[in-house]
Amino acid sequence: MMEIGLNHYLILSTILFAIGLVGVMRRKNLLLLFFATEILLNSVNIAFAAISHYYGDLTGQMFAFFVIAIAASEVAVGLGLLIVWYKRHGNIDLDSLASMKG
Amino acid sequence: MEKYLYIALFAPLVSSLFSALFTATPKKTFTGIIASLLIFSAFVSSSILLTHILGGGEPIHVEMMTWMATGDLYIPFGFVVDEISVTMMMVVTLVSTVVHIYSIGYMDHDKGFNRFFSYLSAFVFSMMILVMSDNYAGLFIGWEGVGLCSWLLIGFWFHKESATWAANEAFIMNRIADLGMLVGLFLIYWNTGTLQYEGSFAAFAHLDTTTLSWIGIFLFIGAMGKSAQFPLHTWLADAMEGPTPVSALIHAATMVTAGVYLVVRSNELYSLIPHVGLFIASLGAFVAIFAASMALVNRDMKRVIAYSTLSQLGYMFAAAGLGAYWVALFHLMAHAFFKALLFLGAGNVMHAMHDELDPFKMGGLKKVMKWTYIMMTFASVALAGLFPLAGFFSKDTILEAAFAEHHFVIYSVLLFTAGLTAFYSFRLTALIFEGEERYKLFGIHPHEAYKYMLVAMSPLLILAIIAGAFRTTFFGMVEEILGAMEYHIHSHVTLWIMTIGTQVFVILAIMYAYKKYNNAKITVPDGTSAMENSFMYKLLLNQYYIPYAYEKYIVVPYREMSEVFWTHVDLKIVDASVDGIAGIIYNTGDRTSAMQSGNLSTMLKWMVAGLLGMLSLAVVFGLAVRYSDEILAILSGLGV
Amino acid sequence: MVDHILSILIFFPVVAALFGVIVHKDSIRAYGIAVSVIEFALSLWLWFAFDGQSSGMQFMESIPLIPAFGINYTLGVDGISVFIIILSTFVTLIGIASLGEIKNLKNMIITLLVLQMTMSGVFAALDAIIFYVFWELSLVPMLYIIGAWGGPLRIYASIKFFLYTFAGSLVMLVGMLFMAYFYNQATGEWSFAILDWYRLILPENLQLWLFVAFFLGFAIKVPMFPFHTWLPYAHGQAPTIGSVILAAILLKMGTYAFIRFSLPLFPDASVFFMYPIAVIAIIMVIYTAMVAYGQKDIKQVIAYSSISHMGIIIIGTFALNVEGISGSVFLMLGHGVVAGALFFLVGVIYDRRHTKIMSEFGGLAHSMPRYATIFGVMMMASVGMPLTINFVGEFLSLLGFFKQSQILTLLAGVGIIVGAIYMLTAYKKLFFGEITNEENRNLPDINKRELVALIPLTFLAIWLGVYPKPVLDPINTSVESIVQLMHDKAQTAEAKRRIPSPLSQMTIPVSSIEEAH
Amino acid sequence: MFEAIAFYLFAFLTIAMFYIVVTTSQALYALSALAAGMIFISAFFFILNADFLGAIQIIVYTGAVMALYAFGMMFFDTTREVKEKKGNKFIIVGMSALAAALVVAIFAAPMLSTNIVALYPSSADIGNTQEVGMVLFTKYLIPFELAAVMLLVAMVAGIVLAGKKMDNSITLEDDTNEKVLS
Amino acid sequence: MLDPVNISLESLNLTTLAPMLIPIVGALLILVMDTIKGGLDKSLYVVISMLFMGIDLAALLSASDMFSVAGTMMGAFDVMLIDGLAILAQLIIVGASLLFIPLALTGKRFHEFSYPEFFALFLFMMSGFQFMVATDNLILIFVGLETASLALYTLIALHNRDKSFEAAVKYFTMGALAAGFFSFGSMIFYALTGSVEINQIATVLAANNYADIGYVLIGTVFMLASLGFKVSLVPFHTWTPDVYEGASAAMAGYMSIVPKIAGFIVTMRLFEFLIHSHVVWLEYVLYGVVVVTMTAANMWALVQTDVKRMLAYSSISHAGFVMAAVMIGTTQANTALFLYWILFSFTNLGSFSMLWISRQKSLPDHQSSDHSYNKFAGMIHTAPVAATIMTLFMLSLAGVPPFALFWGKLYMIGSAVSAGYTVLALIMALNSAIAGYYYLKLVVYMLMKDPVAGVSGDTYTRNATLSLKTVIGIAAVGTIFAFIAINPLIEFITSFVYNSGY
Repeated sequence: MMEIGLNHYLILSTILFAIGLVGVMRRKNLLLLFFATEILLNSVNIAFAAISHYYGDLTGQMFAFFVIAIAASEVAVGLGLLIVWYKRHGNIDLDSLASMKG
Repeated sequence: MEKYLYIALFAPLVSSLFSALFTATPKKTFTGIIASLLIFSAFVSSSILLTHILGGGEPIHVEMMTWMATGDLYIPFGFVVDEISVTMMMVVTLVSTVVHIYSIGYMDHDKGFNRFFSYLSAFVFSMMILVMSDNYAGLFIGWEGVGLCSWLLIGFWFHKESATWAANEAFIMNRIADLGMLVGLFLIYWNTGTLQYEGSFAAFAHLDTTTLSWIGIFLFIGAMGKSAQFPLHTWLADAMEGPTPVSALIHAATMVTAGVYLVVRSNELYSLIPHVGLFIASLGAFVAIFAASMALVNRDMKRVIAYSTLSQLGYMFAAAGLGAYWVALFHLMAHAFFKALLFLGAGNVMHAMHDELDPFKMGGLKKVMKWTYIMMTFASVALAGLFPLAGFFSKDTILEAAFAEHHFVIYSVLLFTAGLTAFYSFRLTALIFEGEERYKLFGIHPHEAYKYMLVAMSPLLILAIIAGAFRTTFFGMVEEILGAMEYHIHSHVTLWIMTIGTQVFVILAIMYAYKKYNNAKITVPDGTSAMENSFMYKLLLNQYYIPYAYEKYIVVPYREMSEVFWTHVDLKIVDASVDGIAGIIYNTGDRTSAMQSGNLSTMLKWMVAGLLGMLSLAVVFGLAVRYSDEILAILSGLGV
Repeated sequence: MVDHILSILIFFPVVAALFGVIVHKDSIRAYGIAVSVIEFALSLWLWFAFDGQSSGMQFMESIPLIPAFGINYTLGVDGISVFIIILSTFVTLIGIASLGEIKNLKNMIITLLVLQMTMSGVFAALDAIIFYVFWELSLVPMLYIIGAWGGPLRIYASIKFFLYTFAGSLVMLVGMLFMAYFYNQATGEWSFAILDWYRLILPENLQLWLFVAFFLGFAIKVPMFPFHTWLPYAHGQAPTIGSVILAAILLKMGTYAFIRFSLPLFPDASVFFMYPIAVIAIIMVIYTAMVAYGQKDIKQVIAYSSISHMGIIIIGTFALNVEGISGSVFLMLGHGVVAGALFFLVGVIYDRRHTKIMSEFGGLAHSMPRYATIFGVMMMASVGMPLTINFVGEFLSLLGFFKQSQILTLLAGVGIIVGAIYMLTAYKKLFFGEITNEENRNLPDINKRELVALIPLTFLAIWLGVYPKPVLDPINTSVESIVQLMHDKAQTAEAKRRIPSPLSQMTIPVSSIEEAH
Repeated sequence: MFEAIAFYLFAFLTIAMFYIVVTTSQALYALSALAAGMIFISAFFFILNADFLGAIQIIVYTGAVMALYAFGMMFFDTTREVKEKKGNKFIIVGMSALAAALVVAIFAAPMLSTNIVALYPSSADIGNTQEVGMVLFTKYLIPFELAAVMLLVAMVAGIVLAGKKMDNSITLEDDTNEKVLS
Repeated sequence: MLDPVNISLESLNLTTLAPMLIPIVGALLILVMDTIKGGLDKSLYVVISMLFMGIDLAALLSASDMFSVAGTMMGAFDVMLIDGLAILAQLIIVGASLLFIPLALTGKRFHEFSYPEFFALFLFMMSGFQFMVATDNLILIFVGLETASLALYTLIALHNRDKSFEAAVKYFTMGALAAGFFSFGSMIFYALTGSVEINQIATVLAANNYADIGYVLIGTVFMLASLGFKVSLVPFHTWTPDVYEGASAAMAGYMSIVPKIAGFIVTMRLFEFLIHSHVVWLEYVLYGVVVVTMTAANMWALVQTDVKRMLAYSSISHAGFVMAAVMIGTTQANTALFLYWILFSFTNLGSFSMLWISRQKSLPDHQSSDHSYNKFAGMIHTAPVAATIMTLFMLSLAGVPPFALFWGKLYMIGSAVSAGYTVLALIMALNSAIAGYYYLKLVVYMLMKDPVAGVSGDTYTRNATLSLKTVIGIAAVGTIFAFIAINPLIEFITSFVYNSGY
């Protein structure tokens, strides 16, 4: 228990990922929804770093690095989209995105 | 000789096609004349062929061309003129010549004059094919061809509902029998490898009795239809809706006897299976009395004669079934003459009475229609079988044959029927020609038929009288081919007693008929007399309720079943299940497309759900793999 | 040129159709007739050049199309297919020649020419995939014909027609792929050539499965009970020309395919399924005849009667002997002529009265005697009157099957009775009796344009009934080789027995005669 | 021992922070909690000797990303309480429960792969940043460059989307009289 | 201290990078040009894009020549992997892009084409997809995927109307979730094997004899979820219809082809070794997913009222069809995958282009979507040629021979049959039959219904220009005469796929 192994990190990562999932499912505000997706990516990063550490291999860190880059890019595009939407509709409520269905 | 064969065969066809050219035009008398001439030429050719055969000439056999040939099957258009077919050809061409000429007068005022001759000649052609073919398939062509012409001619007055109904009935009933015949043909082919008479007859000798019996039975089923034997007899009476010359030619003299011809032609088969023959004979005897009984009370002149025909066909089958093929054929010939005469006479009466058919509405016509009276009386006498007319010789021989073969039941039935025959024949004559002139009540002014019609009928009259004289010649001719034998009653005394007894019985019947119907008290029945209300009378008048039963238990259920099959089975089950499958697919799509609510949150949930679903599967599988040993242990512990 | 006559036959109409697009619509009828006359002449030439004594495929052409997957553009005809091709060109010709004044005539003629291509293609194809291509492609023009010129329910009918057939043939396609796969397993090469497949002897259980797969495709096309319900709709809604071609040619694709594929490829399975299929065929014969009797619409009567007749064709096919198969092939032609003519005839009154309900008519024989005559001839041909074309086929089919089962043949034979019942009844309703509906009193009799279509058909119906030899002989030759092939390929003793070799003489009389002496 | 305490402490903190992110109805709380969570995550990186990553995490996330979000939040005026319609709680709760169960099931068992050979082994005597640089500019040069392109894409995309030109949609303009190219 | 690293330039094999770099250069050039002189006409950018795509194509062709001589090439520190799959997929990507980009030259003006950035982003996206297929390194795949996706979201949104924003947001959000799945999946594989290269992963797993099968499955699940989103497998497909509807028809057509082929390549690389190692679980799950995808998407397509949405569902169904090839995993199946997709590209691009040329700017009366079925009613009367061509595409999609897609289906079902997947083959066949209905529905509307009042022939070609017509012509010719090209295609693809070890 006190010896922190890889599994601890993995479990932590998974828990955080699950929290992210809950957020993704639960959030109706797009901005807050994007927060949840950040949680997803971050949770994975912990795991990558941990594996990298325990295997003594740098690839995991590399992956985490790129994940961070991706997360940053996503934010830019995502916010851009939100801005456009907000300009037109004055809200970023997810439920307002329902003109197409069936 | 072959050219005469071809003339005899194709002259009617030419005649038919020629008349057909004018079907769309108004009446042209010359079509009738030319048709009659062509048929007459066929008659002449047949006569020449007859002389050839009578003179001991070889049977003529020609093979015109191949019809169907595939696999081992080979069917040519082959024709044979031998003793049997030449007899039939004579009967057919003679009667049809007479009927053609007669029809020129009879159909005088009909719009469909030209059409009529076309049909009539087509019928003759079909009949010629039927009797001249050298194989069963060719016979079947003629068989169906006469059926077609019969349909056309019964329904000739197609504006009449009853006529067209009767035409269809006749056709369909015949089809039922034709199926039997087809099956017979199939049996012959697969057991003998050929449908030629020669080849199959040769092979019959080597087949086992069961097979032969089946062949015999199925062929006879075919014959039953064409010859209107019970239970397929109802169409014949209804067929009287057609013009009377048609009834004379088709439904008395020729087509209906095709069944007899078939049995006679297949004598080599039937002589191998006497038990089937006995059945045929018994059925024939039954039909003889059965039909005669219906003739007793019927109030339709033509129907009475039709029942009489039926009854006489029963005689023929009785003879053929008992192996007396030549007798059957002889009776067929004789019957053709006097029955055609009887019908044509009836036609005259109808013409005179403006298509009135109820003899009770006639009476005393002998004054205006003397020649018709004479002809019909002679014909009736011949029918009744009085010496020395044709009917005596042929019918009496049948009785003798039955007696000689020790089939006493058949004999008695036939004997009794002879009495009935005499009774109804003279009931009819008496009602029509004797007694009060009841037609006056209905304002009808009867007149005798055209002269040439009467002249045309005269050969029949003569033959009805003298045909009996040909008995010996005929016997000599067909002896070889039909394996014919004279029937000898063991003692002359018995023979004499029988003959005279029969004659007396018949004469008594005639006298009773005259007594009963030749008096002034006869009125048009109105359904009030005690006799008319008796059970028997009603039974007979309604033809034993057989047509009624057919209608109620076959026709109506068939129609209803068809409706049900269509509206319920086809539309509601078969089609609906096809549409149902499509509908299920469509509706599933329709309902589940709600999954696509367009809401992003739902979409995300679906993604997560998909992930979790697969994860659960993976975990279950992973655990199962990891603990597979334990699971196996548990399962084996449970005894699985 | 004669070496490529089949390709020319197939592609000439479609090329002509493409050029037809630029023809002005006033002249399109003449153009269509000209093209179809040439096509018909080509097909007659095919007949002329055809060697009736040879049992093999003739005018073979082969161009590699997808050699990597064993698909080649292979064509060829034998006695079985050559006449159906001729019939198809003939029906197209008279169909175009007798087209009435319809809207979008140009589209119709172009569509018909495309349809002609697919029809020739199906019957000339000797490669399963090429066969399938034309088979499926034929649906499209027909879909358009029904859907664009049909009655009020035309869209439903056309979609039903298309999808039903499409679904069935996709299953068949899977079967074909399996067949090719087995060929690949056996020889190491891919091939979809039918003649190659003929050489393949499959184990019986595989045969059964493949037979079923092919059967679905064919049975729906034929159409066999209970897959037949698209047909009444298709016929009921289709314009006259559509019904004519559908009945005369398209339905024959199914029965033809049975003979081309199912029998020679799966002889053991054919024997195995003979009885079930015969029972289905008998249901088709009797049941649909009864349904036909219950109809109120004359066209539906004829539509159901088609199904009934197809039952007899199936029976003949599954007789598995030369007599039966020859008969069924001949009956395909016969039914093509007769059903085609009957649909033409229905079209005639429909053009005049715009109704097909029988109770609207009655007594037409008074006002339209010539029409009644031709109808009568065709009706008699339809009920199988001897000396008409249908009799030969029906007789031989039933005769053939009689060898396999007497009882079932007897039941199938009931078809000639029930067939007469609905046909005569319908005829009576249309033509007999007094004229009850005043509108019928002055209907013009059949006109020249209609006679153009009907006279040749009537002539054919009788000519081939009286003298079927020129057609029956080549059919017989080819059928014999197919039956021989089946006999040789059959593995089970039962199948060997059921499929007699046409080369051996009929044994029964000979042996029994010898025994007797 | 220190490591364990640190792990549990930060694990608790991150979970708590992220829990707040997904549950709070105050956007501002969520933003703050997210930022805090990210910083706590960087702590793990430091624990795990991934110093470079930790630095990047703080700079990129808490510096750049959070700044962007903060800007966005101001723009969207979501500082007030976020009203979220309550969806079907049952589904979410159910799925979360399932997820939790799966997590336990999955990671209850240890991973068996022990014989992993490090492809790019980290060595104790070199600084983490140097190591990372070494790998990044050899092996992962191409992904790195592509990441640069990706950022460029994101930048262009952001600019274009948020640009003024988007305000008037040509797509929706009616241009019936427009010259037709053909 | 670190030793200096000496790397020879040859060992980097930089030619492997050429096909991806060319579009990047093109994109940069466009950006630079715009900076120097704004307001240039879109046709210029279209031509420049095409030019670079042409060069790209040439580079790919030379790469394919090299491949056929030298086999699989690795490059750039073994990150790049140029094998047959990579080349084929890139050919499809570049080819489809080449056909797509002229669709920008519309008769009407649309918002997105007024941006030079549109073309730059487009080229970036292409390059992203090219990277994605030309590597087996999960990191590069991920980065390539995101590059392409981010560009794609923007391209959709640039159409600039509510529906396209909605589409972009939906796509983006779900894409972010899928990215999370992808990284989690990669993490598990990394945890299992210490590597993020698929080859290496396979080797290590095989060496361990799949001892951690449970974890492998978990990783697989996440990967499947993520890639399933990309290639739109049920239940990860939900974005597809909405995004297709929201995007311009041209974009939708493009999306139905290019991102998916990239997804399929990754799927093949990742899953086929698992299937070949008899991970039966994956096989079963894929089987289920494939069947559900084909069938359910077909059913939903049945009930659509808008042609574009119908085509969206239909492309989901087609994706399921193709996914079956991945599951079957034989060389023939993989060949079938490419063959199918090439043929599908022609047909689908053609049909979406037909929608594109009939695009009106404002919605017609009583219609809630751009391309409702009703719009096409009676088209044969008003625009016969267009109707005929559209019919052609529909028939091809339905798999009516001899049009393009029939051959794809034939070969695909054939590969299923050859691999013993009888039931699957039947399901595929029956699904094609179901699909027939909705394609036919459009045909029925066009050919058999009467035109809606007030619709004239140019309704359907209002957006048409020569370049659009050319694209449609190419697609039509490709669809009709596909049968000529099938054999060379099969041989070409088979040699490439086979030599890549698939």
